[in-house]
Amino acid sequence: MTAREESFVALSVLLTGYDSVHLLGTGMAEQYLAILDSILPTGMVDDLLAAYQRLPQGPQREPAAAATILGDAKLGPVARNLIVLWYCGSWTQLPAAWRATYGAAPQDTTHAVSADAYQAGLQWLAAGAHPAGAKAQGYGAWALGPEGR
Amino acid sequence: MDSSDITTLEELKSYLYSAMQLEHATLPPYLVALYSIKPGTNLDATQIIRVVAVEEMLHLTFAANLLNAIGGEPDLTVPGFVPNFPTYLPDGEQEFLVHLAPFSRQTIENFLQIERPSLAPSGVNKLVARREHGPFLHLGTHPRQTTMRYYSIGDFYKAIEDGLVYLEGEAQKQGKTIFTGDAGRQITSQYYYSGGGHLHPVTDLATAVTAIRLVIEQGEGQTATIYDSQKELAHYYRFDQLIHGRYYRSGDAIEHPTGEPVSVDWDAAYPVKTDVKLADIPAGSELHQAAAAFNQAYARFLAEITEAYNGKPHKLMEAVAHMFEFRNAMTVLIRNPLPGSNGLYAGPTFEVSPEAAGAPQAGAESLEVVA
Amino acid sequence: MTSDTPFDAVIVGAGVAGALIAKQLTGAGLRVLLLEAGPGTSQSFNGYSRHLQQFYGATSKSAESPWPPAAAAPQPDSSDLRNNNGYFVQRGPDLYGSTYTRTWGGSTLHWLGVSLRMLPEDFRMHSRHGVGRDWPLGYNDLAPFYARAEHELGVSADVADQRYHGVSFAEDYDYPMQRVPLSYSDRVLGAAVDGMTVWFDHESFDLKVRSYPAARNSIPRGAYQPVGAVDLHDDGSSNPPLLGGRCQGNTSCTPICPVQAKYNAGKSLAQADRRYLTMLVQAVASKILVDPANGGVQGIEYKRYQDPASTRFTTAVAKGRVYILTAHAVENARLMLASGLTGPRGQVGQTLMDHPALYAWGLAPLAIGAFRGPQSSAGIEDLRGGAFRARHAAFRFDIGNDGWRSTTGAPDSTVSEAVMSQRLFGTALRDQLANLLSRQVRMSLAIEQLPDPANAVTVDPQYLDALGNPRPVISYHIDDYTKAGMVAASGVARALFRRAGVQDFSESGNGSWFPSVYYQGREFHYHGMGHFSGTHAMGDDPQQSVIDPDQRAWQHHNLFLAGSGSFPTMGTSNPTLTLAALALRTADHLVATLQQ
Amino acid sequence: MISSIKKTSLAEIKARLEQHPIEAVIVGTGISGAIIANELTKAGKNVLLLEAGPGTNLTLQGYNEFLSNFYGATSKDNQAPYPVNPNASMPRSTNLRKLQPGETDSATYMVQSGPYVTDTNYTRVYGGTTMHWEAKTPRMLPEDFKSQTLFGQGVDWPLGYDDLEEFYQVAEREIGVSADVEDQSYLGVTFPKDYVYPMKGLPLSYLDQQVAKRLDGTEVELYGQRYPLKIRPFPQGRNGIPNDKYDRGQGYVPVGAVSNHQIEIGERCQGNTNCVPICPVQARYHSGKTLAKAFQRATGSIHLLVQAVASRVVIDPVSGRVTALEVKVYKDPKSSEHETVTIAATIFVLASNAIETPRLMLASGLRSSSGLIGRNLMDHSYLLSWATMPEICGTMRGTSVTGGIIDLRGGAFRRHQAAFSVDIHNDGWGWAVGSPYSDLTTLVDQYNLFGPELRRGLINRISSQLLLAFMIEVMPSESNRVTVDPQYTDQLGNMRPVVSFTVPEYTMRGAAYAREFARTVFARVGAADQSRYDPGDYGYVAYNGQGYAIRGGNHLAGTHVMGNDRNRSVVDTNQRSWDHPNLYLVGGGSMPTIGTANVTLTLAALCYRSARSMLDQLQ
Amino acid sequence: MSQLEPFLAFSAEVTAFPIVELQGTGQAESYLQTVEDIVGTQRLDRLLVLYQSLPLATREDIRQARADRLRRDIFGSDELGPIARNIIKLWYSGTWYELPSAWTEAYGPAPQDVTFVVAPSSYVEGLLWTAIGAHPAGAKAPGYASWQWPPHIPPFAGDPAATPR
Repeated sequence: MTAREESFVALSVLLTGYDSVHLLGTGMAEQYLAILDSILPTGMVDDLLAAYQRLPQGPQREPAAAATILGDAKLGPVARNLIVLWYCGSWTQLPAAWRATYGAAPQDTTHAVSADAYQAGLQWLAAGAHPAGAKAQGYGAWALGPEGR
Repeated sequence: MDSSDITTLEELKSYLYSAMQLEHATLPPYLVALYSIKPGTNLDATQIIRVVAVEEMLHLTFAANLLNAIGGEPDLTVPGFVPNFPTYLPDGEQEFLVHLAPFSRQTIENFLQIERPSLAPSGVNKLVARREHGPFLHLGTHPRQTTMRYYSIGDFYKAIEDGLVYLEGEAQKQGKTIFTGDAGRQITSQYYYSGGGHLHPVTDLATAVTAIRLVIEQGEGQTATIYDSQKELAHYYRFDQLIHGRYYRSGDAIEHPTGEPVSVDWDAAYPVKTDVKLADIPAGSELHQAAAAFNQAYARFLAEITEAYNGKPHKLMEAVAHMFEFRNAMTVLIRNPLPGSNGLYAGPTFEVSPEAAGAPQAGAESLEVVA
Repeated sequence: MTSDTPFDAVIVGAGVAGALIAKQLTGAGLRVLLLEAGPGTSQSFNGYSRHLQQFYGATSKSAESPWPPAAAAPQPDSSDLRNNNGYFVQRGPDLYGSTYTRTWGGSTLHWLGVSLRMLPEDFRMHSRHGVGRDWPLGYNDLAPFYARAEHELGVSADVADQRYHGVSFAEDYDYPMQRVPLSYSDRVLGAAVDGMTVWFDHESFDLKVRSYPAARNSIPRGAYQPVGAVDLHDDGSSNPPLLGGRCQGNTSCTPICPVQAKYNAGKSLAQADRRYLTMLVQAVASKILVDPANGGVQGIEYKRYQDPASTRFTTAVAKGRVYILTAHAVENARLMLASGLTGPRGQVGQTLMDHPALYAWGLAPLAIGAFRGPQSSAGIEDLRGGAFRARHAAFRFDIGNDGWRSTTGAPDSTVSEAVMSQRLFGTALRDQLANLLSRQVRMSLAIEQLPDPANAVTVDPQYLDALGNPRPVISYHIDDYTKAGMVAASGVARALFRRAGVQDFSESGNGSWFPSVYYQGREFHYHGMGHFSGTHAMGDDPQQSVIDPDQRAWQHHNLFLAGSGSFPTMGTSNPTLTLAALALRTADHLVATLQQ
Repeated sequence: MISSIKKTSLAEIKARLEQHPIEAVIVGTGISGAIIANELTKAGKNVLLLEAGPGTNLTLQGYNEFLSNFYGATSKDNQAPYPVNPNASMPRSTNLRKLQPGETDSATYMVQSGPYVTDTNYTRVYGGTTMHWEAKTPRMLPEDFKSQTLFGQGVDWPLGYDDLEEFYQVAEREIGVSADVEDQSYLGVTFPKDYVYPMKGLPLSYLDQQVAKRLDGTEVELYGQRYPLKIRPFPQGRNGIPNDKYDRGQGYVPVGAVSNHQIEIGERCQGNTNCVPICPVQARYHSGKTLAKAFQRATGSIHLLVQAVASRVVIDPVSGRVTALEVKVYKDPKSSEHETVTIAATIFVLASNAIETPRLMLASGLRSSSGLIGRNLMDHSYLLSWATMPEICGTMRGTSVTGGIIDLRGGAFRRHQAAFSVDIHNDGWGWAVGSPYSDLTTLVDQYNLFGPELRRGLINRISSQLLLAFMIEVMPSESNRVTVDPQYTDQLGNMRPVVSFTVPEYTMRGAAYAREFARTVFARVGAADQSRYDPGDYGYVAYNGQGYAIRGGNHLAGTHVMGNDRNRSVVDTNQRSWDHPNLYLVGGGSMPTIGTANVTLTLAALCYRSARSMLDQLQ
Repeated sequence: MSQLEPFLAFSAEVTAFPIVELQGTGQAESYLQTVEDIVGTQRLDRLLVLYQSLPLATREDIRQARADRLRRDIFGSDELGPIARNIIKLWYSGTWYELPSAWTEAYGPAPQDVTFVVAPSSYVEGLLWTAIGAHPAGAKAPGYASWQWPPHIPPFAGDPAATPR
């Protein structure tokens, strides 16, 4: 894995709340980074990664992330899209104001990334379930209590 | 030299400690009476008692400022600082007990006794023999001569004023001063809740004397007039308005208020059991727990004030906010029927023991909010 | 009867009715031509898997998402309701909320698999409750066919659960497979609901969360052999199923069962005798050719297209001794009307019905494990019958296992709300999702609807599809009988949530895009259940009905209209099992007459 | 303070009128009337004050009745404490409804002729709207006085910041403003060297601090310029800690509750979280405090006639001077029985507010030669955005508002879109959705909670509420106006105000940006946006495909605008009518624009300025 | 007076405020009176008798059973549920909320059944404010500058946040 990819995964860990083992386990990391690269203006992914690198350690880390990444007019919508990408496997069109300011790529439409991405969505993991229509838990498993997260 | 005279700095400090004890002791009775009034009734009485109680807090703080000014260390957590009610307070002529009791004519008359204006006739020894009163605490007694007491609270404060003048005079002769306390320990109006501009720091003899005179005036008043120098009605006359059912106006003669009528509904109060004790409340009951919790919180409050008086004046603002919370805790107790007492109600017992306060230093910390 | 055509029967539509009839007729050695308007891509396992991938990759996971229509055989789509510009021409006043699938296997590809029998009282609505009309058949007439249909569809249930409101079974009968286990959330809800009593006037009903008969493979009883996934090839060969012997809990019955553990019509077609069956896919029936002298059908004109993306076609005529329309309640009526056949007193297309349904949804007090199991495994059936039906509709509840997917688009919408609106990220986000998603509860409240001639499918030459076939024009309204049922049903749902301590979010659907009706000052958002019926109702009286009890058109001696369009009323049962029973009954009739 | 305010009976007034000519009649006891009355009596002038309400709150008992009304009211709206009085009605927000295009709703006192329905209101009782004001007292920015020159928007004032500065100081003293100069020196607002406010600033609420912790220092970009953000305290007309540096070290003595006997409350705010609709202890300024001083000083030369509704301004057609005022004096709020009296005086001061003053003028047939009476009605448009904070912040405590964001009150972007000031509300989502009651009913009735889950649910739901109220600038537009119509009258037969208002595009651009800005703030503090605007809301305004619920701000202005040109204004810079030399129209109505400052402080400053001119005229 | 004790016991459980604090509002009698006046003594009796018949919660499993029964038999009842919910709202806000129209249709209207604040003092004594560590707007002010400190949210028995489940 390149340093850039490592940095991307580390950012994703912060944003999604899942550790890198989980994220890499989906097999989607490279693809998601590529999506960001293809949709965002040149250099913006690196801006995002740089902003991540600048975050302080310790208890101020989360508030700082909230302020300098999620709260940033440019990076915030991108970061939120990345979270949704991880959780749902789909890309959401960036807000109109963002598109007007920073330029819209033609690929920036709301779309499901791929069949794999759908099945890799973290939302199912969070729910203690499985993607509807895939990774079934087996006959009768539904009669047992859920094991969350 | 009169036997009442103060001649040493230590003596002055113990007088001032007694003064704090005295000022504080009036608070519980006033508060119980105030909060026993049923909501929405007796609006005038509510205002009158509330204002007096607030001023007693002011006097307490003045006493702390005086003590701090001469290098003392106010401590409200000393065992016995809070009296065990009923208790005796000194008055001019006759002995009487001060009770924790609900709002009633009798209770207001009790308050009038507390605030009765009186000074010893000139030339008379201000100390009079004290009768033995059993286990009750005595306030306003002479610190050195425990068998004697002051003729009145006014005399007691007058003795302090004389002591201040005397001791500072002696000190000045040697190029020194008794006002050696850290000015940063003074509580100023910034930190005191009500009445902008009333509270001033005590840093020298002049400010000390001003403070003492204000306490005397606001409290018992001067015999000659019903208004103090700030054109405010003295406590005695404020209560007196409730008895007469009429407000005083400027120019009124003592005992003859001619202002607007004051409507008093003596029955519109919860019949709190007089001088209720924890022991009166069934052990283990929720009510018992609530009453004990109140005492505990009150002890912590005193610890917090002590902290404020000892170099952290900003803590007073927080303490005052907690005092507002006691108001709510007190009203809760007052509105709970007291089991097995024929229709009487519970109330705060003010039984504050060191144990209840927890470890002495833990006071402020344990008030950390639960958020 | 002698044969002057190569086929004994021409069947239009490869859905459940057509498949069952084809299987029965070919089994009897009768030659069958089956025309299917849509493509046959779901016949092979690989083709079916591509549909599954299509679903995975779809941005909207709607009921139609795995099954996109061919340009030449368009179909309604649930998103059409947002702006009313789809295949249906909706004339209102209310919107008809349901959809169906025009492809090989029909709507059973995306059905839920609920296989309820109708109640005995459902067949006698007019006699018993003074509303609607009676069937020319009774429960007892259909009971043997129900049993056979349950066998054909592979229904999992325990008879012990299904005896209520007069539903009876032969003494030694039980379903071919054991009931599908109740989900954990059913059991939690059941613990709160069971024993709850509802009063309608002076009649009380004890509610119970119970498993319903489902056409999904579970544990077989006795010697029953469940039928798994279909794998038919163009050369006519077929592989034994590798999958689908048992439900795995994919929580995806609608829109697609990944393993085909749930019945679809392809399974019956795979069992048809291929020696006697000719299947033409991508063949859209466009006109019924009738002999004006005696009303007899002379052939069915159809348009065949080669490319599902294109609308180029060739026209041909299919001929047989008899003609059986099993295209769908709407498509049957549409084809008749497009051919100028309006039936006795113009009844073709009239009395269109559905089960308008409400959603009730909320958050359970504890995690109940949403998004697991079959899409739904239990319901509440106790209010399907009762004296109250004289005044308002009966209803049944389906309890979902898929969280708020149907109502809000969860879990995606839950994620989106948390990220985009609430601006959560990291562990706070994960905690919130874990907490919210696993507690989501949803019920569908399916409400009975009465036959009303004003609710109708018609055609209008100004509205044509790409092949020039007229599109269905739908007039529809929901009457007070059904609306009063909505009031009752939502009241029960609310009470039920209260007992279970479920935080009720149903009211927050007020901004929903689902169509709504107003009643007693309240707004009800409803959706369709896909339960089209009534468009060619059967009866004893040739003047008062379109077909006879054998589903033969009164006016055309060799034309059969089969499917839920034949229902005079539909009670509260999901219609598939009943239409399957009717199809088997008609098949018996056809075998008996055609073999003469 | 102990006050000796007395109502004077109509009979006494009549008797006095025969003996002593009245020098000034003032209509209205709100802050404008009070300041002018106080200034005139200082100079020994003979003043008659008219109040439309019954003046029950002159006594502490009466004031407490208002408080009790509020406690007992089912709807705790702005007017909850103030009884319905058909003889002096006031707008109430509780029965507004959305209008169809072209529709007029006369079901409420203030007739809404649309298209926008405003819930703006004012109070017709003794003390006027200062009885329910929130008491925020920011000064206008220097650039606010020149918005036409600087931004090509609105009009310039005939006065500048420097002309008003000394009067701002006087007004701050009278109102008793608590603030710290270092917090209030921004965007060109300057103070004389060594100036301090009478009292120190009120502390920011815990909620403000939690927001500030994460927001301070971040920036937003707008039309190419970056604006750093900071949570700042607002200046407040509310007693805090007196600043001993005030008045060159003289200090400041706060004015507490006004009463007819000693009560000693209100010298300092207690945090009742109830500035609007009524401060229980009178720690917040109301104009009764100013009037108490006037009556204290000059018992014989100032008189108050209550239940007196001015109904006609009588003009001498030759000179244009006002010869008299017709006043309907009613006996009982419940009955229309009244006596009409005619009162002559040397000068006449209409100080009833920016709706009632033009209403009286128009009802008297006085449209002003510029035709601008009643036109250019302005009010701040409020847009609310609400969210849940990530932790418990102790919402529902403190004064209504302690802090907010003022960084976008000014800047070059005002060429394109309206400026705004942002309040952080300490009372949660109350204004937006009726919290905390709506939270209680949702949790109990809909979420089916009880017991500990309910109690915890309430804590989590209420104590972390954050509401940002955007007070958005509105520029003058002649079509936004107050008129009268003989078909709409009140119980006394006086014509009611008819309001037509469209939220201007310039304001809506600001609103649309405000919504985005709110999202940015929420993202930075980690708050979850919960805002929803219902298309059925009476104040719903659609703009660029989005909808917003816009609320009125009770900051009424512009209806008798001041200016240097008599053809383009109604009053001169002394608020004297161009047409009627002995008539003054005072108050917010004189303001040509309102910027993003709550109007009270500025209109008070104007009244001090005008009082000098009146005294000159009375010499 | 006979009803007061069970009324308070029920109220304490459903509001999660101990009886001492309920009594401490001084509103107990007037709330009981309000409920009786509007829904009738007999119906309230039924609710309280049903309440008293619930299993006593001494162990964790029984506690859950008790909560379930309370939910099912009282809060889930068409007749008693709306009353129980109204009692909660009464204590928390001092306001009687008009019963749902479905209830009124089924069990008959009461003339006093309109939304109203029971008394000015009941507004002031609403437990809502105590629960969130605040004070009723316009009353029981907490003192100057108190708002700058974090709220004191009183702990209470059974707080789900204190005892994670």
